[in-house]
Amino acid sequence: MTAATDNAFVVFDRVQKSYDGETLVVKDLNLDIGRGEFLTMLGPSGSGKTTCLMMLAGFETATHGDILLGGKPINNIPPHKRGIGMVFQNYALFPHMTVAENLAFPLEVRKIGKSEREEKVQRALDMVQMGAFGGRRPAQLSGGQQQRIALARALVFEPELVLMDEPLGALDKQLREHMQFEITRLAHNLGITTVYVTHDQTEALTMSDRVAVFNDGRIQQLAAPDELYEQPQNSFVAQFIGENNTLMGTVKEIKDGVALVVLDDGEVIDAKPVNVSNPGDRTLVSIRPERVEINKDRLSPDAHLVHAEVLEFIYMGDIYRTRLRVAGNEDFVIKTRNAPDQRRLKPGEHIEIGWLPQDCRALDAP
Amino acid sequence: MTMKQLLSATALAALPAGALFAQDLPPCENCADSITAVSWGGAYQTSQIKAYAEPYTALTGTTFTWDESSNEAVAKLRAQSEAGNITWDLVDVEGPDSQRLCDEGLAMEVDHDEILAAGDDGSAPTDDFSDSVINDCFIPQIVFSTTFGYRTDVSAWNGNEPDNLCALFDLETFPGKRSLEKRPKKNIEWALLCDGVAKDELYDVLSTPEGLERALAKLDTIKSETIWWSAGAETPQRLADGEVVMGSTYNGRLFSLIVEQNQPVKMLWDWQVFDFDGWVIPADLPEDRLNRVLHFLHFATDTQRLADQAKYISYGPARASSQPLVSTHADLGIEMAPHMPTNPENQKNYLVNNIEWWADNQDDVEARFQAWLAQ
Amino acid sequence: MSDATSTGPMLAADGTPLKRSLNRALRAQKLRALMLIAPLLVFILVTFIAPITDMLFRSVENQIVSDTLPRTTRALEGWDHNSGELPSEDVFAALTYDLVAAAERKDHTRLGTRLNYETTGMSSIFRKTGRRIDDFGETYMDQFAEATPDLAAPETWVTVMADPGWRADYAAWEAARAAARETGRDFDRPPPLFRLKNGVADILPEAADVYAEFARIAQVENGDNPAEEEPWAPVYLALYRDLMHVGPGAIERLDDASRATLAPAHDAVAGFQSERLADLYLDADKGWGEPAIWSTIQAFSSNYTPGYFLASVDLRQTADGVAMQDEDRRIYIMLFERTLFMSLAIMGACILLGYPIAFLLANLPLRTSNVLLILVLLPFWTSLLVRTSSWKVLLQQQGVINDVLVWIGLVDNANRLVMINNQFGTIVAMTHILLPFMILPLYSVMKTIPPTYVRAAKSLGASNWTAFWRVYFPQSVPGIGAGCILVFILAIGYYITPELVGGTTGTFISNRIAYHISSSLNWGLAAALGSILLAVVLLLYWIYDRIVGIDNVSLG
Amino acid sequence: MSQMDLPPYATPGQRIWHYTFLVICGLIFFFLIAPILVIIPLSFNAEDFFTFTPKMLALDPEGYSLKHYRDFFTNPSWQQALWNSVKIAPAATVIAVTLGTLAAIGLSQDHVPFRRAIMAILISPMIVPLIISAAGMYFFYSRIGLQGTYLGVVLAHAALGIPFVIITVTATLVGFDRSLTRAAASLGANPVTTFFKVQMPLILPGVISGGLFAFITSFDEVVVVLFVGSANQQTLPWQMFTGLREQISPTILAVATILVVISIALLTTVELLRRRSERLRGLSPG
Repeated sequence: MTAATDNAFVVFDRVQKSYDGETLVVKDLNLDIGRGEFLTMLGPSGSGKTTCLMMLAGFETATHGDILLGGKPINNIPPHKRGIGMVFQNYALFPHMTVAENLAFPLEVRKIGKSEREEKVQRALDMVQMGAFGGRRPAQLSGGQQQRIALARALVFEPELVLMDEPLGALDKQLREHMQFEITRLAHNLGITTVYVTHDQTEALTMSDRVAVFNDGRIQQLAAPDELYEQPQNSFVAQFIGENNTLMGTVKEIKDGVALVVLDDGEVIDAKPVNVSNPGDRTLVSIRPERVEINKDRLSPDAHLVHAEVLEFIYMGDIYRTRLRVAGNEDFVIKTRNAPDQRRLKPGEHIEIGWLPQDCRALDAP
Repeated sequence: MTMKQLLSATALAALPAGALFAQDLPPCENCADSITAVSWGGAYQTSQIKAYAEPYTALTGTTFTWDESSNEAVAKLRAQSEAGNITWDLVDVEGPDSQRLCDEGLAMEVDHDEILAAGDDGSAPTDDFSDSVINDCFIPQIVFSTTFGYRTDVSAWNGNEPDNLCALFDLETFPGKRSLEKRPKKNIEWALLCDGVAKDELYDVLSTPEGLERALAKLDTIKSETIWWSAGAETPQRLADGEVVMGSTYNGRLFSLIVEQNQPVKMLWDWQVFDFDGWVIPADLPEDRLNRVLHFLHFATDTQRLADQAKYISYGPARASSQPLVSTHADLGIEMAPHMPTNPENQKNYLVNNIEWWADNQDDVEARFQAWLAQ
Repeated sequence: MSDATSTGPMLAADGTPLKRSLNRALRAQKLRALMLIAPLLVFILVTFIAPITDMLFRSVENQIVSDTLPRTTRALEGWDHNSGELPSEDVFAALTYDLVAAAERKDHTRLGTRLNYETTGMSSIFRKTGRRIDDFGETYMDQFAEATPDLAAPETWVTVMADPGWRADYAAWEAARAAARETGRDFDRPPPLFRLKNGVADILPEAADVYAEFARIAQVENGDNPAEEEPWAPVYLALYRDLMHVGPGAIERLDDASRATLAPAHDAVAGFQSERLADLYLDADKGWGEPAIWSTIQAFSSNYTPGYFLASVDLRQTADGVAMQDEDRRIYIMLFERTLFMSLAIMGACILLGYPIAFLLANLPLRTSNVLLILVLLPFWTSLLVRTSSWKVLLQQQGVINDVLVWIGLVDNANRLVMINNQFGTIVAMTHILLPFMILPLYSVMKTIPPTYVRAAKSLGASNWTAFWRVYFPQSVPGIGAGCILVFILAIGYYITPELVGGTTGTFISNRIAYHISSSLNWGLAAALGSILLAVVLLLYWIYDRIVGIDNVSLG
Repeated sequence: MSQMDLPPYATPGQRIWHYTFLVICGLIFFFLIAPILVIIPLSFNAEDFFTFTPKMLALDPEGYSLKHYRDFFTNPSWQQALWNSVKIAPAATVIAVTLGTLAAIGLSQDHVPFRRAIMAILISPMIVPLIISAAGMYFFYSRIGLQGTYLGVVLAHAALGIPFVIITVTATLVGFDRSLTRAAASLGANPVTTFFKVQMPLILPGVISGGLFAFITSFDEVVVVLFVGSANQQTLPWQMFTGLREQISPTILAVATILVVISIALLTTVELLRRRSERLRGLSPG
């Protein structure tokens, strides 16, 4: 059993969850979250991430296993005694109360005196720059404003742990980016442990200290954002995080940390073996679009070169996005920076592209 | 409320002869202070309230609750007794129902001479009430009769007016809707009388299977023109509204329609059917309630009180000694005697319900009649 | 799903079956939900479901025959109703004992009424016989009194029959009562109930049985001391029959006091002038000569009977099985048919009137339709009796509608239309009353039909009618279904309105049920009719639940 | 744009049909409303008739009078009936609303075993024909000593009102955002506080309109009270029923008018509540 250290403020210990007794939505989950950490649970819908959050908050009961908070198992503690702040997907602001009443609610149930309550409410409102809105009803606020209030309400009673369940899902892109920044700022300033659930990988990468990628009821990879992006441990993570080109093939041999992969159209490439171990394994080779180079002179000499045919060229402002046919794959995408020296490719053009072997990762075949 | 209090106050003040004071009434020991009485509603119940209940309340302070369920008295008493929870103290029923309640042990048997007041001429209650004491449970109040009323302004009759009962079956001369009771009793007797059966042979004929069918066949001739009533107030109402041109009902109801409400309706006394109506006490009453009821009955059935009732409704008191005291209508001041069913003018042709025959055959005839009605 | 292999139930990480650990986790949750529901569920079960079950039970209950005539039903077991012969004297004797007790308890008229539902005439037979039953056995009473004057004294019977222990108890009780009276205390201890002497029932089975019955009735019903009451005549009949059967040795086995009384009687009975019980019965009512009377008693001697249900569908139970009811008494099938017909007519009228209104409401701008909706909801919220009285006022011959028709000259004053106290009145009034129940579900379904479908149909070239009939109408069918079942369920069980405006031809089966409860007192038949009606309604309820879902009922 | 507007390109036939349809609808509305309204003027009749007298038609003030209302307010049996109704209906409503709301909340939870069957039982008082309910209660309540008591009538009426509470509260709970109660719990409120501070205020419109239905069910109920009640429990509908069965006394029309006014008031209340609840619900996201 893990001790209550800063590295394990929240512990999921072999947690399982089933709703119907037939299928597990969370399978043998083990996860430690450190104090002050901003951890994001990322995954497609139905991957079990929200269930984990709900178990932590106490709204679902683990079918098996323990969840520990500050070293103590909380399985038998009802939600309202857990002292965990939570921001809901739809904000869940009480429509019949004003903003200030919403914020005062957690303080009221904690029997905090009136003056202290008002002071804390005001401070929380100021914190989210909503100081003037205390008398309004939630229905009179915009989505972004409601979001701030929800955040302020989850923080106003100074919980050590805050859970956020896709809190920015309903906002438009700009507002979302702004709020991402606000939330991280607040979380770090206040030193609160945050568990954040989202299916938006950009959000996960920009906000988190660590990201747990969920799929099929399991954590596929738990790592810092850069590591997750740069070094996906399996094909799911590689495909789920960021854009990715994939080529199917078979491992021919592994030697000196380099795998020789025969692609399905017969071409042979070098790749970094990540989770292939034996020759003959089917593999999915992944290369990030921005790591593919079309300027041969920018490539190091040991880079691998592959023939490609341009199928489509899309102008996207800051970058060009080009779709190619590579080794039989017609969805091979490359991204090139919009720079004065950058060529605009034309459909039908035949080019050579290349990449570094360490950028090309041989993963398990899904 | 004020209106009524005023009325009852004047009623009390207006009768020095029969006036009673609290000290004249023997005290009631171990008595409940309220009575739940069951009656028929309408003018009849009002006459009981005026003649018995209000004076009694004035003397003793007893409160009355009235339930207009006499129609369903047998059913409700049976259910109450099955449950062992009798909520009624006093039930006003017709003779045959009292027979049934008595037969089934639902009504209490009483000793009339013991519980009732002697007549003011000194006669013993059983002698004074004589024939109206039809069984051991029945405490008679009135003789009433079921008669016919008809509208006097029916243009389709071409100035004819019915002068005998059989006009009921004469749709040629007297077209229009009839109103008859939704029960076989009286209807089948009338049907047979108009089908040529002599009064003395009525129940003999009815005792044969063909007799009942013959009566129903006669009724068939007017079935399509008949609206059936189950409450005594329906016929007067329909006559007043012009819904029907003639119909049977209790003579008192017609009296108030004709005399009190001045409707263009006349009464047909031909072949009126006499019946007794009176009280029964539910069996197994708790002692205090029983004491109160007996105390009230002693008061309410004395010679004066029964005669008083006739001030409000044209039913004949069941006590012989009350007959001479019947005076004038309380509000209208008219002589009541000519409106009594027992007035010799009115009883040239009359029938008396054969209570025994009906007690024996009620279930059969009722079932057949209801089936006939529904078909 | 991939984990759900073929190796049986899924296991959790610690090896327990997943279902079980899931159940453990859910138990608290379920328990909390049930705790919230439980008070109401118990409440409904006690105040509503139990009464209905209890009433339905009456439709098969038939204890009254075997309770009132225990000896007779037992004695009749051996009688063959097909023989065409009357039962034996033993059966008549058993009936005498039963009837005299029943008449004392005043049960016999009720039994007669019960059996009269099955065979007409029984009520009158039981009444008439009940009046005479006290005298049955009087011949023997007189002859015993002559032969052994002792037997005329009530005290003698107690000596012969009563348990000495009981006599002692009774004496003690009387003493206690006297003492209480003296001191003016309340005394409400009931007297000890009569007990038979040991062995007397072996020797004098019938006499002991009837005397014990007599003694108990004297105590319980009348509050008398058996030692002071003269036994019923049938007790002497029983004694006569016993003494005729017992051998001389039997009397010897009795105690001295009894022997002293009974020995002379035993010697005398052989010389008694006897009389056939059957003749007494036939004299009381010649109906007893009909084997049908006896076979009815026999057929209904069991504690449960299908009789009421058979009667509800115009059949009847005879000793030979089920037969059609006499033609002139068949009304229930007709009443059920009429109930169904009128309910369907009301339902049809509701669709015809409700559909256009719902359509209008669903397709008007919200502001206008909300105002018009109030016109639908106002009748819905108005007292049923108010609406019924309105229709009475409107439909009468001298009512508003006839007045208007006469005034505009459509109808001659002398020939005013008859619109009330018949089916027409019921159908019109109930259509008005139930119309909101059709409009509201229809409206809520129609509101969910997006206008784009009809627009799409029109853009594809459909005429207004085609667009409505092929596109809109099919989508509104679920609303029609919901409304129809709701209206039909409510209509089929209606009571108040048909009672007030239906006359004799416009009434429903409900009115007949009420009639049997409060007027004819045939509660068993009322329960059977009610059961059938309830079954129909529950079937429709089930269908409704299937189609609409009972919690989706909209209440405006 | 409403579907009912007539487009400018409509053919004459379509126009005729359009107006015919509106006329038909108008007639049906007339059929719905007229019977209720017609009794209102009649209740002011100065005569004891139920048709419009010539004086009334001539709008002669002498043709009108308040005497039937006076009778209602001074006649002790009507007053007793009114008083009984006023006593019984609220008591039945309180029972129905309390138990019904709790049960509806229980039923709205996940994992309720036998939910469908329980629901069917709880709704059944609305479905079972009243005469059967009344007969059953009559016999059963007699047996347990409840027949002819206020308690018996109140319990019976509560049972009849419960389905309406269940249905309306369940419907409100369907629209109720579960995350609100979760939010309250996460903010530290215990279940009781959560219920009274968050859930109850929000489902209140549903509870109140369920309560109104239960109230009107009891206030308007006649069959069951005829059987379960006795003389002491005569309610307004009972009094109206016996009156109607025997004669249409104009006093009944006065009572009917009063009841129509009450139902209009109730209807307005419900409409206002519905608007309030839509405002609260409709404007909050999700």
